[in-house]
Amino acid sequence: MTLWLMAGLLFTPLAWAVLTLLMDFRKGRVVTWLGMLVQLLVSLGLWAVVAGDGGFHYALGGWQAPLGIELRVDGLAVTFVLLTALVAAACGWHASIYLDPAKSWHRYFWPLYWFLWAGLNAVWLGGDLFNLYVGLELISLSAVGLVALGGQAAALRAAIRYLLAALLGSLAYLLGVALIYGQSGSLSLAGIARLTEQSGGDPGLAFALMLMMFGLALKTALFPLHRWLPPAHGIAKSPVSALLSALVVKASFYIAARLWLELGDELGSYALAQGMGLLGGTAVIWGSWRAFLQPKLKQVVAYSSVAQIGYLFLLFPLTWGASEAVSMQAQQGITLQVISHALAKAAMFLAAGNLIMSVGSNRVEALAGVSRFLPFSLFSFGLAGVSLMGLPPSGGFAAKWLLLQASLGSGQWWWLVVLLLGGLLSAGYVFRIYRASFVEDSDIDHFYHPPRSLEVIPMILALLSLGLGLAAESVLSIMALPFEEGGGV
Amino acid sequence: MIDWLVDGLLVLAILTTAIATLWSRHLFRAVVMFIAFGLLMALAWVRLRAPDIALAEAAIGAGLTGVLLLDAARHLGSRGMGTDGQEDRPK
Amino acid sequence: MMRSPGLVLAIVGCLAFTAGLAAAVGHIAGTPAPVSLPDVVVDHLAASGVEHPVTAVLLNFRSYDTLLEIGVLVIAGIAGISMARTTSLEDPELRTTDSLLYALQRWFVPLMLMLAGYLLWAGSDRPGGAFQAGAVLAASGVMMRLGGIPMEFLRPGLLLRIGLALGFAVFLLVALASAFGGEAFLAYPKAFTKPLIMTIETLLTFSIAMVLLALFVSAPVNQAQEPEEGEQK
Amino acid sequence: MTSSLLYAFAGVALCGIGLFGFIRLRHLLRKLMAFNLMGSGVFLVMVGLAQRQGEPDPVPQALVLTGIVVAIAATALAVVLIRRYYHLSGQTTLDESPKEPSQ
Repeated sequence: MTLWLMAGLLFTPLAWAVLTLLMDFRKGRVVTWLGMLVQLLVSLGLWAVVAGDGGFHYALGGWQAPLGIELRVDGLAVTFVLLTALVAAACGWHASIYLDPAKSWHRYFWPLYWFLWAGLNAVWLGGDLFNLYVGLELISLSAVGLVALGGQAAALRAAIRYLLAALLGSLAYLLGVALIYGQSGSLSLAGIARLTEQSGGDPGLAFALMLMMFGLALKTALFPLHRWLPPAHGIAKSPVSALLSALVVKASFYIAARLWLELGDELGSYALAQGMGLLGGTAVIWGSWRAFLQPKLKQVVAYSSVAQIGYLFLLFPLTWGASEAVSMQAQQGITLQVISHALAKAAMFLAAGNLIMSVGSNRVEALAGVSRFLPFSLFSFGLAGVSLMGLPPSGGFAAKWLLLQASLGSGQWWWLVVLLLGGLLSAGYVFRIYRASFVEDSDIDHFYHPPRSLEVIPMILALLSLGLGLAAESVLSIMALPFEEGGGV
Repeated sequence: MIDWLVDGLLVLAILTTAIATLWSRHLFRAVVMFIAFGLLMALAWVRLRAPDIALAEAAIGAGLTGVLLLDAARHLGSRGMGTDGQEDRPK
Repeated sequence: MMRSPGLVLAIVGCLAFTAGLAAAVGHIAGTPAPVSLPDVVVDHLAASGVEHPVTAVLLNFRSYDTLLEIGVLVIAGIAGISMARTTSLEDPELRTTDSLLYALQRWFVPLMLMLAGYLLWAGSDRPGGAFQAGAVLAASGVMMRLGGIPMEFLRPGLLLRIGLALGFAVFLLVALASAFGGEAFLAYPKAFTKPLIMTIETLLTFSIAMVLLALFVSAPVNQAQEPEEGEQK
Repeated sequence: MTSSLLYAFAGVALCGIGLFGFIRLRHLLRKLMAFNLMGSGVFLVMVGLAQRQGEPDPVPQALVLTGIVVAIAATALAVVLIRRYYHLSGQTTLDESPKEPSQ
């Protein structure tokens, strides 16, 4: 059973990429719906298997690490696989209605979309450092292709900038891998973690870890390396922006977090941990402030991503040298933040796409009067905003509550400032959109009405993000499952 | 001893062509330097006893990338001198 | 020349990076690696179906990397042709009258095709393999194109897309079949390992060449707008 | 010190040169070439460091082959994007305002 689920999980996105490449947009859409269903069922099945029996290593090609590549199928990985299935299916569904089938280049949306999904799954499950590099490149290149789709000058500019940043980030990561391989002779993360635990810290490896952290932070758009993100996420088509903000930036962060949790104790340092946290905290405040100032709706949402990504980097100071309990709280808080931000930000971008489609302009002022015509999408936008602000009972609230406890538990009270100020500032930019859309003296009285299904999708995502706070316990329980040790000598 | 001499000269040549690639005044010459760099890299791989990579580097690194960049350099240089004037700017 | 603070920062940053990296390499070079992977590879070489260790690593031990890597190549090809707005590949500008190029093409192209064939065949027991052969094949295609040979199959149509994906699709099918027939995704059945690897390599050569050629062809931009196939003017 | 290690240090230098070029050069094709130089540097470190005892190691060699293919894919895609961008905007850099060449 597990064998079938794993094969299905790895095979479906790649196979669907090939299938949809051979079709035009309309046929590709129908085939994609089928693929989403398969992928959702397989992800759900795997989640249930892991929830029931615990995690395991999966040796590809039957070759054990370090010779072969082993996948690490644990609670966290399958949670993210399931999250990806949910969000990607929602974005794909939205795209299948949102994108114009008459434009010939939109046929290439589907294969790129499926390759992106395949890359994400490869990263969540990856347990081999070089394989993670290839997975990252799979994600980056398909994401760049999606941003550039359509080929207008501004989109190309954003895509080139994105591509260059992503390539530099991957190269820094790969250089770290080269050093680690030179030192330990292995590429399996589990094996390397065991080796460093035995031999203790090593300056060469510590430098490698720093290089990898730099590369991954660049790909995650951590302040001050964030400048490629707003143009790319702002200019892409809304379903693409949703995918990029909700999932793609999380992939590189996920690798950074995995490396940190496995190797950070031996190879990290207090300065590195605090430095990452400081940059994250600055990102929260700077990103929120910039979001507040943006004249364009999608730029507001994109800068909000820069801010929300900042919270994730609090993982580093909150787990370094902390007690088991505090570290666990921080990890749980970050996991919830990843999930709730993914759901909320996807909802926000999709709703923003609907609003832009409705008023025919991407400027915030142009939203005047939209509250009368499109209350449903505006409401989804607001609900997602509630989660970003961290108000109860949203997932964002549960996440920040855990982070708050971890900050107090480890005696690092200064992160409270970030948590509180970030919430207030995000309230600022969400209410700014609301105020603009409730302005009554609008001279436009004609609004285009997007199909109802386009409005339903962001609503579902926003409600999930809101409800996550109530189900936080059960979502997090799978993380604490036993994991089959061994593998990766 | 002679081995060290060969390796040392090769490394020196690689670094020189690398610098020449980035800071040649003319884009076209830079690309030619890049191709030369690729061929020297292929030699370096032979010295590192990695003939597979040497073949790939010669075919892909020097050959295809070179042609791709040459074609692009010709195109980007054809409509006037670009707008940033990186090439035609006096030093 | 103006010395901006940015330049100073970049110089200092790059020097610090280089020095740190050199120190790390120097430090690591002084320590023996705890795991010797080459020995493990040699131990399992007999079971890999090929005699050349690099090919064994690429197409058997770490075949998942290779599968995803071909995926990366296909993505680049897709993104590239999604930008292409070429009318016909018989671009008059490209039809050269250069007699040197003509002679080169006359003699070189068959030679290069033979070289590609040799590299592919050699891959199982000595240096060579799908990547090198595919690159040489693509290079001969580039030459043919520079010589003005039309090569209609490179138009962004169904045929091109099949060509792009063929090697990848077959690789994927083998992976899936091995998952259902055997023990794991990508675990080839013992008896068929060598023929399977050879089949995959042959088709990969073809597809790698197609992707690289498609990217070369879609790079030039011209004004012409032409509806793709399946669309009416 | 073996000759493999010499190449590893050459790779270190290439990484430094490439990084500096990548940051400072503004012409997109030059940036792309700087990226490729840096990539070659990383590959040299990977193989040179792993083979410091002098014996060839097929694993990093295979990784570098994979890396070269990924690099050409990225380079070729970047060239397509850059050429189309130039065609549409007439620019060869990402600068906001195409005046005032500094450096």
